[in-house]
Order: sequence, then structure tokens, then C-alpha cells
Amino acid sequence: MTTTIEPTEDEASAPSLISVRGLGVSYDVARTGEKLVAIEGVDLDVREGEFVTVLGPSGCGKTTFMNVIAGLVKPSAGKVLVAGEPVTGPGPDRAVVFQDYALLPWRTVFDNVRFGLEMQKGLKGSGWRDRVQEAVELVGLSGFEHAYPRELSGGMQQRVGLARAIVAEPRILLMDEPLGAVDALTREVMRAEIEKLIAATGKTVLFITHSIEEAILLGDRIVVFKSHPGAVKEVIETGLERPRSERSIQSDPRFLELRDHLWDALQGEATAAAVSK
Amino acid sequence: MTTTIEPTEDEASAPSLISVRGLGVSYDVARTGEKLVAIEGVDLDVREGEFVTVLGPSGCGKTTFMNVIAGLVKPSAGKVLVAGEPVTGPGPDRAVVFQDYALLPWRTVFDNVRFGLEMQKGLKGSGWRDRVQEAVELVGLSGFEHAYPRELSGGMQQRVGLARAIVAEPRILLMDEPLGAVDALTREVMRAEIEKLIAATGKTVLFITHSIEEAILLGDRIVVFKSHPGAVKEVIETGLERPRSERSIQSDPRFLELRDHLWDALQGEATAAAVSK
Amino acid sequence: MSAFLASGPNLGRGGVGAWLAGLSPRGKVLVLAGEVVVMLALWQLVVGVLGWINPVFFPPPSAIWQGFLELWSSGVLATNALVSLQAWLTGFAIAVGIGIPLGLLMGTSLPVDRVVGPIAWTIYATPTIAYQPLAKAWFGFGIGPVIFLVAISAVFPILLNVAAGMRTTNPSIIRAGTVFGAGRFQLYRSVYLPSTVPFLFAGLRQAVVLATIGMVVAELTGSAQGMGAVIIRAANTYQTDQAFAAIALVVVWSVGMTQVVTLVERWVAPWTRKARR
Amino acid sequence: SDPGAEAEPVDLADGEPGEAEDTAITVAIPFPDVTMYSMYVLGTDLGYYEEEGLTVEVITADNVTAAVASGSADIGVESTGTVIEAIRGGVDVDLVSGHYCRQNFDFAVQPDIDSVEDLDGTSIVLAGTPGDPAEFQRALVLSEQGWDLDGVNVEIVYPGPGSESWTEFFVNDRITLQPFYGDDRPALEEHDAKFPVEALRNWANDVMVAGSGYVQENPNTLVRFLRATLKAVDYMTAPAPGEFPDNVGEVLDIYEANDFDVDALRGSDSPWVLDGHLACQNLYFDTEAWDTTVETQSLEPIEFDSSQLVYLEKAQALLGLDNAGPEELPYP
Amino acid sequence: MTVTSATGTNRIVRPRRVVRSGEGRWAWLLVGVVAAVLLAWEAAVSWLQLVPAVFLPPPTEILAAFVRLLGEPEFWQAFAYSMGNLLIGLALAIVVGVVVGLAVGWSPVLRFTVAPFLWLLYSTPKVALAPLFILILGLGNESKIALVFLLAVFPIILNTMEGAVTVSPSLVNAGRVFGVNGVYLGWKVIFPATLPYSLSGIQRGAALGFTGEVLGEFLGGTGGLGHLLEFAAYQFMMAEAIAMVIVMVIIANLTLWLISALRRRLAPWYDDRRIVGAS
Ligand SMILES: Nc1ncnc2c1ncn2[C@@H]1O[C@H](COP(=O)(O)OP(=O)(O)OP(=O)(O)O)[C@@H](O)[C@H]1O
Ligand SMILES: Nc1ncnc2c1ncn2[C@@H]1O[C@H](COP(=O)(O)OP(=O)(O)OP(=O)(O)O)[C@@H](O)[C@H]1O
Ligand SMILES: [Mg+2]
Ligand SMILES: [Mg+2]
Repeated sequence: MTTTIEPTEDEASAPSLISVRGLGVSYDVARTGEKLVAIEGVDLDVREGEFVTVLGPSGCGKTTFMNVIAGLVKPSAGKVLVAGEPVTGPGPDRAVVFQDYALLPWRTVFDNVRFGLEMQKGLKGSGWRDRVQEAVELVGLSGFEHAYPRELSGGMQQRVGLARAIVAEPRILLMDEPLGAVDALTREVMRAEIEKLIAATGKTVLFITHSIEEAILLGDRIVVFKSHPGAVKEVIETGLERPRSERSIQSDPRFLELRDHLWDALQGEATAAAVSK
Repeated sequence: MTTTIEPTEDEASAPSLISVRGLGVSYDVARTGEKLVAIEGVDLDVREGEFVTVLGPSGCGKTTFMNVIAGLVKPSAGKVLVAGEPVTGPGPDRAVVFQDYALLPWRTVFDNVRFGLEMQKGLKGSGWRDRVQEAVELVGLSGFEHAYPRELSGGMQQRVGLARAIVAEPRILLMDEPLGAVDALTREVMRAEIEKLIAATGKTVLFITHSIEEAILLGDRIVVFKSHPGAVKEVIETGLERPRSERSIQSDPRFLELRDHLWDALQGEATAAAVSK
Repeated sequence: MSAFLASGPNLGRGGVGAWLAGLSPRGKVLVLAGEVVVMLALWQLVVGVLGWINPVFFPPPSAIWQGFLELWSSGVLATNALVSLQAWLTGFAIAVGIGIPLGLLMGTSLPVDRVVGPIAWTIYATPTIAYQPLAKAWFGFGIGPVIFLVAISAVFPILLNVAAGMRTTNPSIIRAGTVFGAGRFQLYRSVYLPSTVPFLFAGLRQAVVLATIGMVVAELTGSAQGMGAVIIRAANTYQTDQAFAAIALVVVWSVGMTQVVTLVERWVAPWTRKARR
Repeated sequence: SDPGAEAEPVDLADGEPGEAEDTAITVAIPFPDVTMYSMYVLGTDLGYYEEEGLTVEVITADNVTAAVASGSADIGVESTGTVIEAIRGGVDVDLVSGHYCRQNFDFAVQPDIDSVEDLDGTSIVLAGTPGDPAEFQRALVLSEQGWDLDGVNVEIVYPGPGSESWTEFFVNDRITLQPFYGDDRPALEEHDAKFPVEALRNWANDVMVAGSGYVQENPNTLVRFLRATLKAVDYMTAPAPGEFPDNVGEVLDIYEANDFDVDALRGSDSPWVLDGHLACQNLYFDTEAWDTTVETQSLEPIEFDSSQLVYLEKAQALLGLDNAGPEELPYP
Repeated sequence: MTVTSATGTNRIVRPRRVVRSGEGRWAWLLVGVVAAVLLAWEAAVSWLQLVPAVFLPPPTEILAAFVRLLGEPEFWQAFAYSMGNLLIGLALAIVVGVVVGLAVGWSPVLRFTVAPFLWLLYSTPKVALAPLFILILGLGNESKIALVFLLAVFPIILNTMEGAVTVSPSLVNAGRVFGVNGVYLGWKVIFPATLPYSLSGIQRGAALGFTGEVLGEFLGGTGGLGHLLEFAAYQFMMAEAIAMVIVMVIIANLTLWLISALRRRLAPWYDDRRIVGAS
């Protein structure tokens, strides 16, 4: 346990797919009329093909941060460039996987996955059917094409969310606590599946999580957020080999070191958050 | 990794506080009129002061098992003895902490905690006020006595559930995935708190969880359930020292060994569960 | 009614919407008052100044105000409003007196629910106006048929909502009650009744509107006194301004009483207030 | 808008009226009833309207003047007092003719009632709905006949517009006094009711109105409609006051063919069998009738614009009638 | 590229339709209770003569009147007439109610400006405004359709609004992320998400719309069941009047039943727990 953990320096020279500079978001608070600064002065660069996990206590602004990149929330300060272009709204190059799945309950699995495609390309050609089917198979849901979301378990629903996100072949996958709502055992299984899936498709991923373990297991880099106002506390390169077996990695000293470090970094924040959320 | 894990043999001679023999529960399924065998032939002995975690995939009958001990569900076969007496219904010697908290939304924190006391004792004397206050403090909620549940975060709500369960000083605490609904970071914090709290009060605990790590971290013994029908697959003595720091224990080879073993035991079950819940 | 002032899905919208949502309750009331003034001015303009509609059939606000003053100074208003008030209150009290216990009974006992439910829905679905000739025939003249129609209009929303509230009591809370030793009666008092309260108030709010309409329908024919009689008498003598003034008063009563119900709810059931987050 | 101010003198050419401007006429009546509105049924059945190139449809309307003002109905029949109030209120309708030029005031009381004092503390009916101006006329006639209600403590109730329902309340002892019409009599007699007041007054009962605009645009239609209606009225009324109407059998056949229950009327030897005694054959109306209504119904005074009657007078002239007021009719 | 696929049983958990075994028994109980009430009624009127039969005719008489009614062609004409207006009015109310409800529910500005007046209009006893209707819309079908519309539209608007207000923001975000915007967002996401609420509003609206039709026919004109009822009431033919009311009850219940069937069809994803009305 001698390796010290150095916050990573983003090399300004590397071609970064996502580039965030001085990002700040503040919300109007209805009751008081004041402004609530959700995040402030956030800088981050994400390279093509990188898997970045974002870790932080509840309410620190992780979702806000991701929503800006997704184009759902307008920043009040700073800028976000994706592939060199400023973000003006949602686009087909970025897809989102939501914590609460956000599946359309009136659509079957197949139609939900199709939803990821239909708006953008208009489903003109005939190829879309195969692509949807392929995505459904990719997440292991063949046979469930005609099931409605509420007939599926949480884990299965999140697979649908995943399929919907990847079907349009976005360059970037934004995942907001995608495993937060599934039970722990399924979660442990799905982590590995997501890792494999992402590795196979080579997507750039921004993955928000509350779990230290998850952040280490999945991330190439870990962005730690702090609260009040939300900001990047540090960025850590995990430096762990892929593919990572959950079982083998946990005896890896680097893993344990990262774990301890993150635990320390978050202990205070987490306790505060648990009581004052 | 040479220590083999031997399922524990319950010594018939040890004085066990909870004793389950040949327990089976089947439900009437409304639609078909058939019977669904939820659990079958479950044997288990829990000694006074022991912390037993129950691990198993979704739908394998863990809740059903716990409900029988709580006296909420009548067994269709076998018997359950608590302190030598057959269970005929809920009793003040057993308290339950629910996954969805099950707080009364119309009561403040203080009154919710009081609820654990008032049904049984009728709040005659004057001492109850202090006891409730004490329980509230024990779970770290002083200052929130007059808040309504909806004003609290998930973690805080579960603390209220915990306080409500311990205020009447039951001998046995039954906890059904108490941390299943709180976020991962809070969960990691609360695990440690629960361990400390239980150690301090010396209660006998039956703790249901989906998480392998949680099962190891908290349990003196781990009962692994299998599905179709629900039954005890194996019982494992963790043999880890207390107090267990989450951080130090994870480098403990015994921890890793247990983890691997449980992972293997559950892999198939979990995958099945994730897809077919 | 609360839905009107609800802020709706919070998606970080800006502009007027955000401004309105951000107003304090007093600010909202002020804006509303402003709107009402604008509306009245428009009405005055269309009917009173431009004369697009014959004012005999649709008098402008100034004339309605005049009509109100006439009604007021002649003493017609006081006597008739008092009669209506008496009928309304009596009828509503009867509806509450029957609706709540019967609703509770329906919620408790399946046989009662299965028998009373369909009958109640049937009567509820029947136009109130259909009972009007029958009410007159059975109860003769004066206040009798009015009370009957008020009661029969108001009883079903109360009854059906209370029954629904009882039936949808969160099973998990019921389980908690049982675990903590609540007997049948205690369960009723501490669990079922409080969780039915919000439903009761929703039913009361619907009942207020329906009761008022029932009252006017009943008074329009058959009775010599009451607001309905004032309306019909004024209409028959083409003093439409007075008729509209009386209608406006009835509407004010209806809206005012729903507000009263809401206030009482806030006071009786503070936990139903919208969560602050 | 000032009533009467808009009415301009209308020029109606001498001789036959021109072609009807509007051939389909809708007549609105206040409630479903046969006897009071039978002339429209007769006029249709006997072909009088067809001769004028018209077809007539009768509808009911909760508010006849509104129906006429809105154009839903071309002609409306409504009680005179209500029409006066409507015109005062500014509803755009013109009074085109009388409908029934007399009113009967028949009252039934319970068998145990001998004088007005016996009504004390009971419920009575004077009109179907609050605000019906006929209420004042009925009270007036009652007091003229020695039943002055002013000194007695009675509750006046309003059981709805149809006299059948009044009668039901009466025979079930819910009310002690009610006005009644010919067809209510058998049931009341069976109940042993007493009829202390039976009177006939030469007061206009109800009138026909049309929308002011409609009148301006359809002068010939109106004349033709009135001429046909006059013929129908003549067909059902007796040749002279007090005599038995000639065509009772035919009229009853026509009623029956139109789904009305006429059994009670067949075989009646009363000269009033068709309520024809209430109508003047010439559909009389004039300023005097207006003023009498205003006075007897305790209405605010308002002037009558008699230029509205040109169509009636033209129709009367074509048939050789004049606009003479009702003759005195002795009560049998 | 493979993902560990389902190795367990591929079991689709269909939603539980609760059909208790006792259900049939309760139906019999209901029939029994209704029969007992009818019997008591018959006894009170015909045999014990506690109530005069003109005011409350015994069930047998009502049944006779009902059967007579069904045999009359006028009845069926009136029926067709009323149903025609009802359907048109309802169709309008549904379209307008859903669109306005969605718009008002979705836009805070509209909710603030329009909604209070909707509420006022909803609370206004429409009966009292009858002359206004005749004046503006006459006595033809328009005034009846308008009344059907006016009575039916508010529950639909209010429920739809409630639904639109409670649409999960993450569904909306999902729509936006996948490129759905503006009207499309309304059509693809908000409308379906609100549909169950709208349907339950439509259910109530349909029953109220029928009141509107009857009310409109009371106002005047020549056709319809309300007209027949008014006629019967005028002649004080109580048995006929009650028979008419029973027809209305049957129609109202059929509408309710039809719409819940529709709801099950149109919104199979929706778990059938009752949405308590918005108002
Ligand atoms: N639409 C909004 N309007 C006003 N305040 C908001 C809005 N959305 C978020 N906030 C506030 O901004 C802060 C950051 O919220 P955000 O949801 O980004 O946190 P988070 O890190 O994603 O939390 P969690 O881990 O619980 O999901 C919080 O204080 C939150 O209350
Ligand atoms: N009241 C009931 N009626 C019928 N079947 C039931 C009932 N409760 C549970 N079951 C069934 O019994 C089986 C065991 O359920 P139980 O809730 O005990 O599982 P569990 O292990 O607690 O699952 P989870 O981890 O998802 O909480 C499941 O198949 C479930 O569908
Ligand atoms: Mg978040
Ligand atoms: Mg469980």
C-alpha cells in the first residue's frame, strides 16, 4: 500500500471528446426566489473510448452535471464541448440510461428499444427492425420483446434502458446511477455485463454512481464530486487492468488502496448527506 | 485460499432462541387456484445474541421465512419456536425493520418511534417519553423529532424504522433488506452504524439481504437460500472478528474466500433471478 | 384544486412559468386576483360596451353587481341564502354522517363492499337531475327535497373515496402495525383511519361541488325559498342581473367551501401537505 | 335597447299577401300540452298551413322568449305577463297576436275548507314556478271572490308547471287550494274537492311573439301564418259565445291521431269542451289587453307599441274580421 | 460480443388479475340484497300502502312501464336522438378535454391563467344558465351537444391535468434525450402517460354528459329521452318517469363499463388501481 494516489492531470493536448470548462449551473428556487448553486466551476475532459465514473454524495450535483452534457439543462456559466461543438440540446451522439429506467410503460420491450431509434432516423428504411432486435439480443432479452416493462424485474428493465440507449449507436453513453434501483445481487451481476458490453462496443461512458466499489470496478478514471456547491474534488486514474473480474480485482492492492482513499474522501460527505439530504 | 468453507452444523444441544424445524409455507395463487410452494423444509437454529444474515436471490422466500418468525404468516408445515414457545402471532419479543420503512406518514419521527411502544404497553407510565427520546438519539436523529417521514431522506427514514424496532427492547430484531432502498453510499455508512448499534444492544438479529458483501460484513452466520422452492442451501459461519471495519476486513483473506464462495453459490441463482423476477 | 397550483414536473424550465411557479402563496393570490380583474374587464367590454350578446341573457359584471346590491338591500338575499345554507349544511351533514361510516364499513368488510359498491356506483352514475321529480314527489315542498338532493349528491363521492382509502391502505404499514402488536381495534384507529384521511378530504372536496349543484337543481323548481328560487324568480321576471348575482354567490360558496375543506385538511392532516423538496 | 323604438311602420300591400318568405315555421310552446296549443295541430291537420305554403313544427322551450330571440323558434307562445317582462328587459321580440284572450280562474279546495280562514297554516298553490306573474292575477280574482289571502297565514308552494302534478299533490292532501283546468276536474271531483271560485275574466292569457328581426323580414309569412291559425281557431271554437262547438268530434279525432288521450272529452256536453271559450276567434290583442295585464299582474307600467299588430290586423282583414275584444261570457 | 444471457427460466410475470374465488358468491349476495329491497318496496307500497303509489309506484308497476317503454317506437327514436347528441358531445369533450388538460397540465403559465377559471366554470351550476344556452345555441341539437360537452369536459380536463402534472420528469427527459420535442413530446410521451388519468376522467365525464343531454332536452326542442321524462313528469306518471330514470341508469352504467373495458384495452400497461378524481 505504498502507491500514492495522485489526482490525474488532464493533458490539455489529448484530443478529448467531451470537454467541460468552468461549468456552473444554478437553479431558481421556487419558494424563496433565490438561486441555488448546484454546481460551480467544473472542468473535465473525457477522451474518446474512456469510461469515467462520477462518485459523490447525494445532492452534490452529479445529475445536474450529466444533464448539462446530455443537453437537458442549460449551464449558467462555462461551456461544454462535445467533439469540439458546443452543446445546445440533446443530440443523437449522446444517449442516456436513467436510474429509474424511464421506460415508456405503454410500449413493449421491442417498442421501447425502437424509441431510441425512431425519432432520429424516422424509421425509413427496413434495417431498423434488425438493429432493434440486435440490441435486444445484446442485452440478453430475446424472448421478452413483447413484454411490457411492468412485467419485468428491475434488472430486466434496466437492460431495456441500456438497449434503447445503444441502439442508435451514440458516441457517448451517459448513465445516471443505472444500477441504483436494482437489488444488490442483480447489481453485482449487471456490473460485469455492462463492463463487457461497453468494452465490446467501445463507447465513451460517463457513469454516475453512489457506490465506491462500482466506481472503481467500472471506471478508467473516477471523478469525485463534493457538495455545497457541487464541484470536482479530485479525479483519479484507476489504472486497473481490463477485463476486471469482480472477484479477482478485490484482492488487488490497487483496488484496496483506491477503496480506502475514496472512503476517506467521501466519509465526511456521505455522513453529512445521510443526515441532511 | 486454502480454508475450505464448511456449512455449519447446528449443534442440537446449544440453547437456541429461534428454532425452525421442517418449515414450509405455500400460498394460494388467486388466478389458478393452485398452491405456490414458497419455502419448503427449512431448518434453522439461531442462538441468543447471534447476528444471522439471510442471503438469496429475489423471490426465493426470504421474506416469507422472516414473516413466519415474525408471526405474520402461518406456516403450512413444520414449526417455529421462539424461546421454546411456538410462534402463534406477532409478539413484543420480536420487532421488524422493513425494507420500505413502513413508517406512518401521519406521524412525526417521535410519534413513529413511540408507535413501537404504544401498541404493546399502552404508554401508561411516564418513562416512555425518555425511552423514545433515547431511541431517537441512538439512531442519530435528535433534532428531527418533529419532522414527518416525507421530510427525511431514505437513510433517515430507515433510522426511524430502526428506532421504532428497538425502542420496545425486543429480544429479536428481524430486518428485511433494511438497506435495500437507500443509496449505495448511505448504505455503506449505515451498515457500520447498524453493526455498532446491534453490538451495543446485544440483540439477536435475523438480517435479510441481497448483497453478498453485506451478508459477510454483518453476519456471524450466513444462511444461503435457494429458489424453487425456497429452502436453505447452506449455512456458513463467517468466523470474522468484531468489530469489523469495512475497510480492513476487505483485505482479510477469509472475507475474500467467503465472497468467492458465496459468489459461486449464488451466481446461477442470481442470473436466473435477474432475468425472471 | 391543488393541482392548479402544483408546480408540475420540475424540468428546469425558465421564463414566465418559472416565475409563476416561484411565487409565494401571497404572490400567487395577487396574480390570480389580477387575472380575475382582467377577465371581468373583458366581460364588461364584450357585453356592456360592445354589446355583442344581449345583456338580458348575459349581463355584464357591472349589472350583476347592481343586481347583487338590489338583492342585498331588499333583504331577499339574506332570507333566501339562509334557507339554502340551512338545507346545504343539513344535507351535507347527512351525507357525511352516512358516507363516512358506510365507507368505512365498505372498506372493512368485503361482503358490504361487494353489495353496497355496485349500488353506490349505479346511483352515483345516474344524473342527479333524474331524482329531482322523485324528490319533490316524496318530500313535498320546501327544504325537504333540497336536503335530499344535497345529501344524495354529496354522499357518494365521500362514501366511495373513504372505501377506496381503506382498501388502498399501504399493506406494509398494516404489517408494521401488526408486528408492533396492534389489535384489530388499534389497527383501525392507528393505521386504517389515518391513511384514509386524505381520501376522505378528496371525497369531501368533490362532494362540496356536487352538493351545491344538487341544491340549486332542487331549488330551481318546487321551492319558494332558497338561492335556486331566487335565480328562477329573477330569471322568470327577466331580472337576469339578479339571477347572475345569485349564481355568482352560489359559485363563491362552492369554491369557498372547497377551500374550507382544504384548510381543515391542512389542520387535521398536516402530513398531507406537499413535500417541501 | 328601447322597446318600440325600433318598430318601423310596415307597409303591407292591399289584397292577397305575397309569397311566404319563410315556409318552415317553428312554434315554441312552454311545456308539452295539448289543449292550450291545439290550433297549430289543427291548422296542420286541416291543411290550412299548407294552403298558405307553410309547414309548422311545434317544439317545447324552457324559455320561449329566449328561443324566439335566438331564432330557434320563429313564433313563440308565452303568457302575457312574461312577454311584457321580457320586452321590458330588452329581449328582441315583437308581440304579433293574442293567443287566448280570456282566462278562467277555477280553484279547488279540500272538502273540509269552507272559507279563506280555514286555509290558515296550510300550503296552497297559485303558480307552478316562482316568478310566474299569473300568481298575482289568481290572488286578485280570489280576493274579488271573497277569498282574500292577505289576511291568512298560508304557505305558497310551487310544484312545477304542469297542473297534473298540482292535482296529484291535492288529492294526496299535500295542498289545500289549487287552480285547475278542465282536464283536472274529474280527478278533483272524485276526491270530493269543493270549487268555491269558478270565474272567467276577459284578460289576455297568453300571446304570440316573434323575433323583431324575423318580423321585419317575413311580413308575408306572418300574415299567412296568422290567417291559417285564425282559421284553425275558428274551427275549434263555438260559432257564438256559450254555444257548443260544431266540430268537437273531428277535433277530438285529430287530437287522438296526434297521440293525445281524449277519452275523457268524448261525450262531454260542456260548451267548454275544447277550452275554446278561452280563445277569441280573431286572436284579439290590443293596448287595453296589455294594460289590463300590467295592472292585474302588478307589473311595472310599460307602454305598448300597437304598430306591432299590423300583421294580425291584415290577417283579420283578409278574413273579414276586426280586432274586437272578447265578449262577456257568463260562467255556466 | 455476448452478454451473459438469461440462463434461468424465461418467465414473464403477468400482472396479477385478482379474481377471488368468492367473487361469484358476492354477486349472488348483491342480487339477494337488491331483491330484498325490491320486495320490501313492493310490500310497503302495494300491500301495506305506507306510501301512496302515485308518488312511489311499486317495482312491478315500474317494470310494467319499463317493458311498455321498450315496446314503443317513440322510445327508440328518443333513444337514438339522445345517444346521437351524447356521442357527438362526448367526442368533442374528449378531444378538447384531453388537449386542454394536457396543455394546461403541462404549461405552468396556462395552469396559472386558465385553470382557476376552469374551476369556477366547473363549480357553476349549469342548470342556472339554461336561458343563455337557448339564446346562444338555440333549441336544436347544438344546445344539447353544448351541454353534454360542458358537463363532460371538466372532469376530463381536470383528470388529464392531474395526469399531465404527475408525468414522471424522467420520462420527459428520456423523450428529449431521444430527440422527441414539442408537439411530438406531447403525443409520444405526455399523452400516453396521461391516458389512464384521462380515461378515468372520461368515465366520469360520460356519466355527467348524460346529465347534460337530459338537461338540454328539458330546455326544449322535441326529441330525446329527457323530453320523454319531462313529459312523463308533467303528466305525473311516476312509473313511467322512474322507468325512464332506469333507462338512464342503464345507459350511464353501460357507458362506465364500456369505458373501463376501453381502458383495459387502450392502457393494458396501467395497473387498475383507482385514480381518485382530481377535483
Ligand atoms: N430542477 C431543479 N430545481 C431546483 N433545484 C434543483 C433542481 N434539480 C436539482 N436541484 C438541486 O440541485 C442540487 C443538485 O441536484 P442533483 O440532482 O444534480 O444531485 P445528485 O448529485 O444527482 O443527487 P443524487 O445522488 O441524489 O441523485 C440539489 O440540491 C437539488 O436539490
Ligand atoms: N401473499 C402471497 N400470495 C401468493 N404468493 C406470494 C405471496 N407472497 C409471496 N408470494 C410468492 O412467494 C415467493 C416467495 O416470496 P418472498 O417475498 O418471500 O421472496 P423474497 O425472497 O423475499 O424475495 P425478494 O428478495 O424479492 O424480497 C415468490 O414467488 C412470491 O411471488
Ligand atoms: Mg442524481
Ligand atoms: Mg423480500
